[in-house]
Amino acid sequence: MSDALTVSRPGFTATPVRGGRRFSLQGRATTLNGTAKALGLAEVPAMLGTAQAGKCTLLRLAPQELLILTDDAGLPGKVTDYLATVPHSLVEVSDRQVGWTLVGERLHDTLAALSPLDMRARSFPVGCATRTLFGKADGMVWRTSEDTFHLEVWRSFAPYIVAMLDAAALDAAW
Amino acid sequence: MLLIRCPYCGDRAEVEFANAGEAHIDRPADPMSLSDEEWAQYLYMRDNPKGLIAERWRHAHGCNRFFNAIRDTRTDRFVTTYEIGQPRPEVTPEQAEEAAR
Amino acid sequence: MERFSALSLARKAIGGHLGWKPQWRSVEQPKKAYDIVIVGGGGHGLGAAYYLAKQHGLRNIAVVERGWLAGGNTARNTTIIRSNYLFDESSNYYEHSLKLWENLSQELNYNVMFSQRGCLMVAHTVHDVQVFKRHVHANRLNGIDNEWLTAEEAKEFCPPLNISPNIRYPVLGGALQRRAGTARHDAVAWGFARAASDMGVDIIENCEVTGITRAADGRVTGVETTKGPILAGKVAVSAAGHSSVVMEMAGIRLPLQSNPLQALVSEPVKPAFPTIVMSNTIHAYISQSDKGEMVIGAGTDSYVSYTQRGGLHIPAETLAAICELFPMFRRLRMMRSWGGITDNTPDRSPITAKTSVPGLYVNCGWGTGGFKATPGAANLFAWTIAKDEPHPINAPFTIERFRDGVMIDEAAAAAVAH
Amino acid sequence: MSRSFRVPGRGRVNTRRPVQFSFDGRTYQGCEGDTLASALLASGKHLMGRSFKYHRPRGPISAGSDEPNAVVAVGAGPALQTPNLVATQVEIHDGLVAQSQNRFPCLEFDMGAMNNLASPLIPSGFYYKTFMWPRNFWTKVYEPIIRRSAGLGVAPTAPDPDSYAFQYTFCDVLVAGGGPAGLAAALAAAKAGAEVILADETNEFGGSLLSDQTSRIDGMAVSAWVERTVAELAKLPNVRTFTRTTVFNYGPHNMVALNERLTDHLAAPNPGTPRERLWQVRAKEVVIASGAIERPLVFEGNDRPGVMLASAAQTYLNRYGVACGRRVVIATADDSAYRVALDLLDAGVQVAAIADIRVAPDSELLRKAHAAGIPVLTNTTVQRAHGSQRVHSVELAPVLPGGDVGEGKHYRCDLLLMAGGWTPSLHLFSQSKGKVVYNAELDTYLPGESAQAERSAGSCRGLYDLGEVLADGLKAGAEAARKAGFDGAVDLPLWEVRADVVGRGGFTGALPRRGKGLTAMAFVDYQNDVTAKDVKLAVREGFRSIEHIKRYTTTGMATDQGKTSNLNALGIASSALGRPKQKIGLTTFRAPYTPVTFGAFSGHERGNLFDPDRRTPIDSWARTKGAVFEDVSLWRRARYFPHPGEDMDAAVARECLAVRRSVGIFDATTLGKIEVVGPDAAEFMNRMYVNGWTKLGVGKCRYGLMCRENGFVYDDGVVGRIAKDRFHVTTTTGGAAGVLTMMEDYLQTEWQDLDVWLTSTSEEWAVIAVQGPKAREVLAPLVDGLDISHETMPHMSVKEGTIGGIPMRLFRVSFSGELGFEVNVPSRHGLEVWERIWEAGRPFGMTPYGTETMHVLRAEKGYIIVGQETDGTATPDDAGCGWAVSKIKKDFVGKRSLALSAMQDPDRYQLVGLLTQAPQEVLEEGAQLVADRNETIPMHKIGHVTSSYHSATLGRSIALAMVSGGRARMGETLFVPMEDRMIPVTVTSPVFYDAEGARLNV
Repeated sequence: MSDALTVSRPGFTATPVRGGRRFSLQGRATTLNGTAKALGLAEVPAMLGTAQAGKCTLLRLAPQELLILTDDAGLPGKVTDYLATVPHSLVEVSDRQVGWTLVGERLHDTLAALSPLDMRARSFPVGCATRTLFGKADGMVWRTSEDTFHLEVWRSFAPYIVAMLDAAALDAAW
Repeated sequence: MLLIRCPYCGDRAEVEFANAGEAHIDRPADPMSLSDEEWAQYLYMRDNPKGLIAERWRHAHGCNRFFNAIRDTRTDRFVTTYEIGQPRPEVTPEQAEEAAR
Repeated sequence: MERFSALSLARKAIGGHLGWKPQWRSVEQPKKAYDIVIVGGGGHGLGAAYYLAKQHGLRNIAVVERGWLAGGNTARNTTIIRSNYLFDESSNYYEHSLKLWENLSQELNYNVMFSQRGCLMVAHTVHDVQVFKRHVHANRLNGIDNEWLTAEEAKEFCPPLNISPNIRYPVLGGALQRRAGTARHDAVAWGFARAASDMGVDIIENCEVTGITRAADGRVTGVETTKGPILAGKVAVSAAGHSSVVMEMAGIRLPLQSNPLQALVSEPVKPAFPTIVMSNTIHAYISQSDKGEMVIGAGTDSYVSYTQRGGLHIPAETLAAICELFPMFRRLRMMRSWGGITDNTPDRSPITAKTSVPGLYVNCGWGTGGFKATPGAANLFAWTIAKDEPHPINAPFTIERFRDGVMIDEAAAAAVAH
Repeated sequence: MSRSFRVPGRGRVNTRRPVQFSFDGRTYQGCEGDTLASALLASGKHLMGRSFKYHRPRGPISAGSDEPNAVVAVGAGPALQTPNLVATQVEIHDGLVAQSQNRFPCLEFDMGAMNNLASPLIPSGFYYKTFMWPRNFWTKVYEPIIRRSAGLGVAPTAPDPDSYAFQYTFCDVLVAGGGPAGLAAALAAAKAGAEVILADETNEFGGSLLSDQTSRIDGMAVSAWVERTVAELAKLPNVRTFTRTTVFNYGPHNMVALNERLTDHLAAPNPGTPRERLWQVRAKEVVIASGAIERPLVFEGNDRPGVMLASAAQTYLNRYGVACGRRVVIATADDSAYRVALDLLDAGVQVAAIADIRVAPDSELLRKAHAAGIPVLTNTTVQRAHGSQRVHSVELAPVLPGGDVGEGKHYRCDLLLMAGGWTPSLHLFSQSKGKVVYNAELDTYLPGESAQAERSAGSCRGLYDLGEVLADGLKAGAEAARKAGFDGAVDLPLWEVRADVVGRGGFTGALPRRGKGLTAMAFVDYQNDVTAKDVKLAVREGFRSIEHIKRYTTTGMATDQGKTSNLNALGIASSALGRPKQKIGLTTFRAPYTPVTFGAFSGHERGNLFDPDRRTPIDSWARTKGAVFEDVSLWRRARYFPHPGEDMDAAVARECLAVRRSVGIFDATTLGKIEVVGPDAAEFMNRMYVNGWTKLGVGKCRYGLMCRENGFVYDDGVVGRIAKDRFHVTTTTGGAAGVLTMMEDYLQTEWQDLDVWLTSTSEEWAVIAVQGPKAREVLAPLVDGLDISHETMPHMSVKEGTIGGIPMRLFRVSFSGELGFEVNVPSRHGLEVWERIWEAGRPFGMTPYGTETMHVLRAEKGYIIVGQETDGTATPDDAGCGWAVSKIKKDFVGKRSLALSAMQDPDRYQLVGLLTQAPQEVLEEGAQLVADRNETIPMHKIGHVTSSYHSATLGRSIALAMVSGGRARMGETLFVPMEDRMIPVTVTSPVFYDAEGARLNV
C-alpha cells in the first residue's frame, strides 16, 4: 500500500521501506533481557534505545515492549526457542504499520510541522526510537543516522501522513 | 501546552498524553461485598483539590503506560511523576511552595 | 429601585447622567447572622437570592462572593441558551429555564438581551442523524420546539454554513431549536443583583468563604469568611468550579472534576452570522454577539485545573473545525481568549439538591452548560432551599443518583460507536 | 491635500522606490518601507477610520500595534478583503487595496455619526436600561439595528484561498521583542552558547532605536548599532531571528506561541508560500523585552484626527520620514516629549507650544527646548482640542492652585501630540501567570515575581534610560542562558551610551479641566468610544471592581485590547472611587497580544487533512464498484453499492436478498482487533467481559460483551480462542481504541500481577466477510485444503490456515444470520484475497454489500449494534443480552453496578421488535413511543425506535426499539406520534427471521 506513497520535495524525501517483518514482543524485563541475550546482546536496549543483533533490530518502545524488525525470514529459532520457556506475548504486526525512510536538509522543519517531539540531536540522538504523535496520527520515529529518520504509522494513516509531510515539506521552503 | 515527564520516556508535550483521573483509587478486592454507598464512593466520588493532586496520566501517544503525577492544580506545575504501584510520595514544603508559585 | 426605561435615560441625560444610583447596594461588612447565606455571587447564586426574596418572601439573605460579582463562569461562557435535551429530566429543567429567559428582561427591568436566534446542531454522520432525530421527536412530545433540517434547509437558515459534500465531514442536516439563543452574560448577573438587592438581599463581594460551621448535631450554623464568621440558618453553595473546594469544608466529597474550558472571540465584524451553530462531532460552536464578535467555544482540557487557562492546541483544534464549516471566516482573527473552570459530574448533568448535612444545599456540576440554566437553576435552587425539599423538576438531580445508579447521562445517550 | 509631508533625508523608507496603493478607491503613492498609515500621513491624510459607537472621524494616534483608531480593511474581493487590520502595521506594496470601515456612505460623510448627536442618550450601559418593551421588539427591531451599527469591518464572504503553516520548535532562550533590550539579550544569550530565538512584530529589528536620531552607542548612531548587532546575530549559527513575528501567547510550561506573517507585505508572493506560520516554541528560558507603550492624555477632543502620541510622531518622522503636521502643539506629562519637539523642529515643523501638566518639570531636554525657542507652559492642561475631521486648534489652560483650571489660550495647530508617560507592556508576563505589582514612583504596574522560567528586560519593566535598557538586556540574556545550562564565562560587550534621559514623569486619568464637562467627550478607549464620563458613570452606578467597570463601559475590549486605555481607565476609576490604584488592580491580560488569524491556528488541518481519513485495503475496489461511503469514526466505509438507477433502498434490498439467497461479500476490516496473549489471558478476559471464558475451547468463538464499571454496555464483538494463552478479540469500529485503553488501564493499574499482554492488531488483518448459504461453497476451494465443513468447523469456530498461500485466520461467524465466514489475512494481501474470493463467488451471484445492508441483515436477526440499540445507559439485560452475563463469576467489570436495585427495575428500557400495522410503513429511527395515543403534549414517552428498515427478505418493515418494560409488552399496541399522524405498532420479539437459528447451523 505504501508503494505509491512517497514524498519527493526539494529538501525532503520520504521513501517507503519495503520488505522485512515486524514483531511486537511484550513481557516482563527478564523476558526482554532474555530475548536480547538469546540474540547475543548483553542486555535489552534501554527505554527509547535500539540495538542491532544480526538481522534483527530491537526497538525498546515501552518498558515491557520491544518492536523487533527482521528480514523476511522472521525471528531466529533461538528467540522463539527461548520464548517458549517464559511468559510473554509475541504478535506479528508486519502489516499493521508501514514505514518510510526520511532524508533531506528540510527534514527537521518538515517533521516539526507534525510532531511536538524534540528531535534535535542533543535530545534525540542516533539510535533513539519512540512513538509520538504526527498530526493526528500515532507514529513511531527512529533516528537511524545523523541525517536519516525512519517513520512508521498504522497502515490506514499512510495517505494522511504522506499528505501532511508533503504539505509541511512545501512550507518548510518558506 | 503542558510539558509532562513520563517516567519512562522523559519530557513530552501534553498532546501525547491522556489524563486518567485521580490516582491511588484501588479497585475494591471484592466489589460485591460493598454497600451501594461504598461502591459509589469508589466509582464516582473524587478529590478535586485546589492545590496538590495525585493523578494518573497515560502516555497515550508514546509508551502507552499509565503513571502517576503530583501536580498543583492552581498553577499546573508538576512536583513529580512516578510509576503506578509506587506509594504517593511525600511532598516537601519546599516542593509544595515551588509548585504553588 | 428606579425603573429603567428610555424615559429614565432621557431624564438622566438632562442632568448629565449624574443622577444614577448604584445598581445594587454594596455591603462592605456582612451582618452577624442571616437566615440564608448563599456562597457564590455568579448568575446562579444571585438568581437564587432573587427568587428566594421574590417568590418565597425571604429577605434576610446574604450572597457572599470571593471576588467580583459574576467573575467566574458567568463571565466566561459563550452564552448559548437552549433546551433541546434528550431526557425528560434534562429537557424539563432547561425548558423551565428557557421559559424564564423569555421574560427575564421584563421581570428584572434589566435588558439581558436574550436573543432567540436559534441553535442549529449539525449532523455529520449517519449516527448523528439518528441521535438528533431522537432529540427532535422527544422534544416535540415534551412541547419543546426542535426541528430537523436537511443540509439545504440548514444552509438556507445559516448561509455561511459549508454544506459541500467534499469536506472531511459533510453536513448531513441539523436539528434546529428556534427558541434557543444567546444573552448578555454580565447583564443577567447584574440584573439579578440589582433586583435582589432592592428586596433587601445583602451582596458582599471580596468575601471568601474559608469554612462551613456546624452544630454538634451536624446541622449547618454558618460560614467562616475572610470578613469574619457569619451565622446562617441555611447555607447554599453555588460555586461552580470551586464547589468541591467549598463543600469539602463541610466534609462532603462530590462527584466532580474541575476542568479548564476555553473560549474565544474574533474581532467585531458587521452581521455575518445569524444563529448559533454547534457541531458535536467536530467540536465547534459559534455565534455572533451584538457587538459583532464571533463567539467561539473551544473544548475542555482533560485534567483538573483551577488556573483558568489551558493549552493553545485546544482552541487551535476548535478553530480548524470552525474554518471547515465556515471557510470564509479563516481570515478573521482571534481577538481575545480566556478560560473558565467547569465542574463536571460523571454523567455531565448537574446537581441541585439538599445534601447529607442538614441546612446545607448545593447547586453544581453544570460543566459546560450552566449559563443557559441560570434563571431555571436559580429558581429551583431557591425552591429547594426555601422548602427544604426539591421541586419536582430538580428532584432527579441529586447526589444520591450516583449511588443509586439513576444517572441522567445525556452525553452517553449520544455515544458514538459502531 | 496634495502637498507631501515627506521630509527629505529622514526616515528609513526607500524614497527611490515609490509604491502605488489605493485607499477608499483613491490612488496614493508611498515608499518602500512605509506602512499604510505612514504613507497616508505622508499625503497629509489623517482621517482613516470611524469609531465603533459614535462613528467619530479618527486618525492614527500611534505608529504600532497599539493603534485603536486606524483600523481598515485590506485586500480586494469577497475572499481576500480582510477586516480590522491596523493601518500602522500594514506594510504597503504595489497594488495594495485598502478601505475604511464602519461608515456609510463614505469616510468623510458618515450617516452613523448621527449617533454622536445622540450620545447623551446612549452612555455606557444604555442598552441594559432600554429596549425591553414591547417584549418581542428586542429580537425583531432593536437588536438588528444595534448589530448593524456595531461591528467594524465586513467579514469575507468567500473561502480563503491562502494556506497557513504550523511548526513546533525548541530553544534555550526565546527573546520576545527586538528592541534594544531584546537585541542585547539575544546577543548575550547567544554568546553564552544557547540556542536563541529572537522575534519582533515589525518588519525590522531595533524597536524604539529606529525612531531615535540623536542617541549614540559607542559613538555611532543607534541605527548603525542596530545594523551591527543584527549582523552579528545573523552570523551566529545558534540564533534564529524572526521579523513580522508576534509573540502572542505565553502558555503553561514555557510553551510560547508566535505568529509569523510571510506574505501580506508582498505585492506578488511566490506561489505556494503560506500566508502565515504559527510557531509553538518550547523555550527553556524566556526574556520578555516587549517594550512600553506611550499613554494618551484624556481631554475633550483628544480623538480628533491630528491628535497623536508624541512618540508616534517621532516614529513617523525618524523611521518613515513623515512630518505629521506643519504646526504642532505638544501636551505632555513626561520628559520624552521634549525630544520629539526638538526632532520636529529640526525637521522644519513649527512647534507652537509645549504644555506640561507638571508643576515644575526640569530636565536637560526642557532647557534645550527653551534654548531652541519653543514656548513651554508648565502646570498647564488641555482644556479642549477643536476641529472635526482634523484638529485645527487647542485651548491650553493653566491649572490653578487648588486644582481648578483657569481661562486658557487657543493655539492654532494641525497636529496635537500627547505624551502621558509610558505603560510597560505586561501582556506576556501576565499571561505567564506572573503577578504584576504597582510601582508608586513610576505610577504604573511592573512585572512582579516570575511564575515561569522568564524575566523581563528593558522598558517593559520600567527602565527608560537607553544605557540601563541595554545593560538590562545583556544581564537578562546572560541569566537566561545560564539558567538554561550555559554557565561558562562570557565576555559581554560594554557599550558606551549617550542618550537623552526620557521616560520620567507621566500622568494617568483625565486631565484637569474647567467646568463640569457634562457634555465633554474625552476619550479613554478610542475605538469603543468610552469616555471619562462613562467610567465615572459606571462607578456612580456601583460598579467598583475594575473588571466590572471594563465590562460595563467596554473599555479595553476593542481590537487593541486596551493597550493605550487601561491605565487611564484605572486612573479615572481610582479618583472616582477615591481608592488608590494599587487597591483596584488591573484587568486580566488575555491572549493573544495582538489578534491572530484563525487560519494560522488551523494550519494544514483543512479539507481532507482536517482529520485522518482511514481507508481499508479494499477501499479502492469499492470505489471502482461505485460504492457510496459513510464516515464511521475516522474510517470511511462502503455503505452500499448502487447499480445504475438504484437509490439506497433499492440497492440495499438487492444486496440483502443476495446474501439471504446466495452469498454476499463485505469488508469488515475496520473492526477493532486486539490480541490478548499470556498465561493469564483467560483470567483477564474473565475479568474484563461479562461472559465466562475459562471453558471456551481452543478453536472456538464466543460473543463477548463488555460493560464499563458503571454497568452499562461499552462494547461487544466476537472473540476467538486461538490457543490456550491467546485470544483474538474483536471490537466495534468506533470502540477499538477505547476498549484497548480500558483493558490497559485495568491491566497496568489494577492487575499488574497478571501475565498477559495486549497488542492492537486492528490493522494487521484485513477482514473479508463471506455471508450467505453459498459461502462455504465459495470458500472451500480457496483455503488450501482446510476442512471447513460444518462438522469440523461449526458455527462460532476459528481455524488458522492459508488462502492461496497467504496466512489466514478463518472465523466461522455470522452477523447476518446466514452461514458465514470472516477471512482474516495480513492487510497487504487484503485486496488480492478479496478479488480472489470475488472471482470465485461470481458464479454464485456473489454481491458486495455495505454497512447499510449489514445493518438490515443483523436487525432481521435482532442482533444489536452497540451505540445504536444501546446508548451508554443500557445494561446487558436491557439490550437483550442478559444471557451473555456469567452468573457464576465472582466479579467482572460492571458486575457490582449491575447489582444496584435501579438496574433490576422491571420498567427499564428493554430491547423489543416493532411491527407497523401497515407493512410498508418504515418508522423513523429516533422516533418516540407512547402507550396512549390520545394524550396531549407533553406525552408520556415509553421508548424509542433504535433501528428501522424495510426488510426485503420479509417483504415488510421491521424495527428495533428500546421500550420501558418492553419484554412484558409482547403483542401490545403502542404508538409512534409523528408530526402529522399517529403510527400504531405491535411489540414483538426483536428476532424477525430464523428465530431458531437453523440457517446458521448448516
